[in-house]
Amino acid sequence: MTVRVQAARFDPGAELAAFGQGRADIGAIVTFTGIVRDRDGGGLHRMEIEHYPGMTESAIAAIEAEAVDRWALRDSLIIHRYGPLALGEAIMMVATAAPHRGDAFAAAEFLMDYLKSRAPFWKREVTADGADWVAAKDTDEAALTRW
Amino acid sequence: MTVRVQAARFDPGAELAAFGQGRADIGAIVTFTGIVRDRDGGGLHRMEIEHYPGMTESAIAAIEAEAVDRWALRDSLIIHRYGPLALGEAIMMVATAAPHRGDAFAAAEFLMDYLKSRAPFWKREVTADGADWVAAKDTDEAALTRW
Amino acid sequence: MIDVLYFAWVRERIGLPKERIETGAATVADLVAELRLREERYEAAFADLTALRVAVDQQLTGFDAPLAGAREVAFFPPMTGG
Amino acid sequence: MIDVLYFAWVRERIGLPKERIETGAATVADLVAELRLREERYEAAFADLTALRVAVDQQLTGFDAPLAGAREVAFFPPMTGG
Repeated sequence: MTVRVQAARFDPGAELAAFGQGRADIGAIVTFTGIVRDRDGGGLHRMEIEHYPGMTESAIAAIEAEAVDRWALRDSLIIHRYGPLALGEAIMMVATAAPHRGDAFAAAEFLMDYLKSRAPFWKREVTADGADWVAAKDTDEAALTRW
Repeated sequence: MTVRVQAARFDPGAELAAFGQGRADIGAIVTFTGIVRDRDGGGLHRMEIEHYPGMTESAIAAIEAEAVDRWALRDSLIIHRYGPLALGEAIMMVATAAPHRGDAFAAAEFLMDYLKSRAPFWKREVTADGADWVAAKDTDEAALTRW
Repeated sequence: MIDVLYFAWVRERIGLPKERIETGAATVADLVAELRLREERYEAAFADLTALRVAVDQQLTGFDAPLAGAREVAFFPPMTGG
Repeated sequence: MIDVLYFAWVRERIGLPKERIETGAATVADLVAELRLREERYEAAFADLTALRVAVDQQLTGFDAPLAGAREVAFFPPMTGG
């Protein structure tokens, strides 16, 4: 069970390659990678992510602990960046390992839904016109009710 | 959109690293990796997968086409091995890329559910006592009804 | 003449992966009835059709599927890929 | 004395990330009421509480949360990580 909150870039492929190695009881690994996407009309210069040091780590650890409690996870990984990010760069990654696919998928979606709405990160999109804070979606909060 | 049916081993980390590169319209990548897991009581020597050459490729392509039709996928990848596989090796992998996470997760789960029950692969577990065909689970067939 | 393929434990029970069969069977079910009359190993393989799946020309179908024009029929247990 | 932290557009509207405040406020809502009376920039930041979230000692909570013993209160918009 690993949590990393960092400004540095990371390589999702290398993370997956190292994840869940050397265990005979893992049958399913699910990963989610969030990537800096251009605006629908284009024009994104970069993304900036602000976070709440101290609370970020404890909030993510609490979310991860709940996932471990609810599903048969053998391992989990959460990486989330902050600071400036370029178009196409990985923002964050979640990985879950379980004996069966149902637990791995459910836990990964649970982690994503909770990270979206309960971990103290705020995204800002920088364009030629300035910088806009990304608004939370009603659907993000609604997604929590399914768990 | 890529489909590979192969006997050779593959590296899920390298596949993820190469997947969805160079596009500005991808915000979410989900991967599933199926791994040879030991039996609950231990004792697995290896797994063997039989398949139906010709039908395998067309069945997977049809499943992938339906996923592309139903969700806003920007890219997808399906790799499935056959032949002998050692404990801990990757059996198969699915990757989906979409603007938003909901589509990427749903399409990956859909692909997995259909690959399990509609692509012509049969797993056999080899132990010191012989070889047993893995039985399909009722839950695998039931999983299709949610789509 | 039609190619009949067997996979997994169906192949093992019948003892071969593929054979060419001369048949006038109108449907998959008719073909199965013919095969069951041949030898004990076919009877053993086809004893419980609910445990079997069938593909005609590499498309999953039901046992009531017609065989007119078909080149290939395959019998196998439920798939366990993924 | 309590540390009050602001993030994202709350920080921008108030114009600073953190301040130490001498207060006898019993709850978060009481503290917000005090801050709104200070200056226009606080009024602008706290005008719509439904657009804000609050954490006391780094735990998400509601505006009715008590402040007795609290060392740190943070105000911010709904999170947008992931």
